[in-house]
Amino acid sequence: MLLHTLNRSPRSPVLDQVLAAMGPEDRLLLIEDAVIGALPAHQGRFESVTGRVYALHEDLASRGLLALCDEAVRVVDIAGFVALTEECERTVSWY
Amino acid sequence: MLLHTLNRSPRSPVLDQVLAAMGPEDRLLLIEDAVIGALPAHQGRFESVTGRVYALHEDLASRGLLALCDEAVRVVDIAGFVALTEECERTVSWY
Amino acid sequence: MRYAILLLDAPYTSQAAHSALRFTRALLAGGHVVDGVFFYHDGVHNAARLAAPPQDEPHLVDAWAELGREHAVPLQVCIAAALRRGLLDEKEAARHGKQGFSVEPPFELTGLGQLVDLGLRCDRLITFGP
Amino acid sequence: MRYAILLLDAPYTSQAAHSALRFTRALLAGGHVVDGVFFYHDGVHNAARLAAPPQDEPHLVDAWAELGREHAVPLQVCIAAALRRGLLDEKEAARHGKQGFSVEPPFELTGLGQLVDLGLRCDRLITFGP
Amino acid sequence: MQDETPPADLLVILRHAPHGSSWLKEGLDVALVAAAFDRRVTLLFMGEGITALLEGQQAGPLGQKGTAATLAMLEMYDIDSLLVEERGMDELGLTSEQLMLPVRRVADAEIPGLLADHALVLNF
Amino acid sequence: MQDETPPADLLVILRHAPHGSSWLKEGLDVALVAAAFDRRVTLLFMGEGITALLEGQQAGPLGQKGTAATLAMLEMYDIDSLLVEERGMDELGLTSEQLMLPVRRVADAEIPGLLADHALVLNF
Repeated sequence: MLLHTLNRSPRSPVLDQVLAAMGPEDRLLLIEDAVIGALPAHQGRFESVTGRVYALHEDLASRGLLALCDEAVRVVDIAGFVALTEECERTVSWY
Repeated sequence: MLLHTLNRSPRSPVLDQVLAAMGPEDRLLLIEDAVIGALPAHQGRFESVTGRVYALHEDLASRGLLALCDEAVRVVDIAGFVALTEECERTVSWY
Repeated sequence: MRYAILLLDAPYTSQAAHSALRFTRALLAGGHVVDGVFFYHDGVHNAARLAAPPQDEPHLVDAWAELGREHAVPLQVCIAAALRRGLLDEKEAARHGKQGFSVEPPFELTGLGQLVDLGLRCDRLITFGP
Repeated sequence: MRYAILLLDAPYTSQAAHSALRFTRALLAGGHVVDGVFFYHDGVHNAARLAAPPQDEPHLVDAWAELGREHAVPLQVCIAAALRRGLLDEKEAARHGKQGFSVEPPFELTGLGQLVDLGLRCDRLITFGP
Repeated sequence: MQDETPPADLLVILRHAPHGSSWLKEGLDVALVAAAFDRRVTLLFMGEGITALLEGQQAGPLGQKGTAATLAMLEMYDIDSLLVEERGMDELGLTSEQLMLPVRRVADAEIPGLLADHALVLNF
Repeated sequence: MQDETPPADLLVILRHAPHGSSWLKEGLDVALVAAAFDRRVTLLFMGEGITALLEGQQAGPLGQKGTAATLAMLEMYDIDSLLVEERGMDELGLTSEQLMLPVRRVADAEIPGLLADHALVLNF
């Protein structure tokens, strides 16, 4: 099981690349500009990986997105980010 | 009449922005990574501005794309780029 | 016509600086006047006097300096964007208590007002982004 | 576990450096070992000793240096990526005939082989890109 | 409003989100400087740039200031022409009520005219 | 081929076109250094990174070297596992015959396995 991080908005073609690269157990963590992907309007883009999408609390909070975050997205803080990298065998970053 | 320059690949959402911003007479010049958009496979993305799309000769040549360029795309060199900026009232760059 | 150039990315990271340099040379070759090249965002790295690119690659910092000197084109570097990126001339280095400096003439640190002024004064402003 | 960090963008230009610094601090707080932070591509600008960001913004260069010293974390800067971007330590400045230098300890210029070595030796390599 | 007054001097297009990069801050800085020099400025928020206007933004976890405080000062600089791309709002699923400042929504069809009507257009 | 030999140590993913940025060059440099240190390296070209393999590339107009010469040297470094994303080939409308080196096309479904099989994955 791998962890993938993404820091680009859901309109970026990089999202297509990470989705193509994700295995059936892999997890996706949205950080930086990618947390815009946690908005309900964007959940269609993450259909193939629903339930395995995480977003960084601090990046949601600084952007005013915490209250707008879709409930299908799991919110983790920086310690949770560290924990994800421990649990997953490897981390691949997409930017 | 404005000139728009684009230096991102046709898969970038920036292309949607420049297409939205182009007036009916405006021209689009593809430079740097955007010259990949001159490939025949990508011409569907430029349907709304066909005949007003230019690509920079030197950037096509260095990438091995000169012979692959679609015939609907007008190829100009750097002097042609200068001429376009003279003819157009203003240049807006999209990146 | 009177042109101004706005350059927003560093050499070597993207092609923007190469494109801007070639375009500026083509303007001068075509008889146009270039009222200034303004370096903003990561474009301020074009003024890095310590840049030591490989011998077989174009030296963008030297090329800008030569163009600026030979054609009397002002090379204006946004001071706020430069300071946070480690680009200081002797005066700013002294003001910030730093030993050594990373920007020298013909590049000059200046305010953003110069960009607005250039853009509204010239017939054409052409931007090169990353 | 043993971690390595790869940082690929400059401070202030993108958030990558901020994320990498916070993540590295969280690793150390969690009891992990950080075998090295490797600065590549525009990440080399994190070593810019002349950086003078506004007082009310975090000073990333100083923060990395402090982290490196306090926790004995090697701060390895790719020498090839650094030279072309104007980041030279005293030794490289002398070798290239430049007056002044822009990188100082605890940052160290090193080869790309260190990145491969770090990546294969550690349990986890985490990359922060622009 | 916009339609009845003469066009402003400078159109600044803001396409980047806050915190993730310095583009938004550096674009706003140009707008503020122009306004300080008595130039009339229009701001157009496109794509993710629209999220710059979201209510409830905070400093980043390292104390990064962000841009919300700068936006709150725009009125002091007499920058009151804030336009947002309608399509961008729809793609984000946002409504004007969720934004911290009053804005005018512009349809795709209006954008070419905006670019044509300003003496200088800067894209960030 | 790929399936019969033990997995390589390092997977380098190349997603950027030549000349437009330094990403491709800097990604290839990592691959070459790893190979020089006797590490087994796989290259995966995705998206516009595939255009790095186009025939007929030249130096840039200021004499920028580009990356074609580096790619031509890969065999000397025993880097012979060159994979290209099938979907990217189709989107570009390119065929393997237009590429300067022999490659293996990989379908989307194979990519997760590639990432799982390499001890280290670096994305450029």
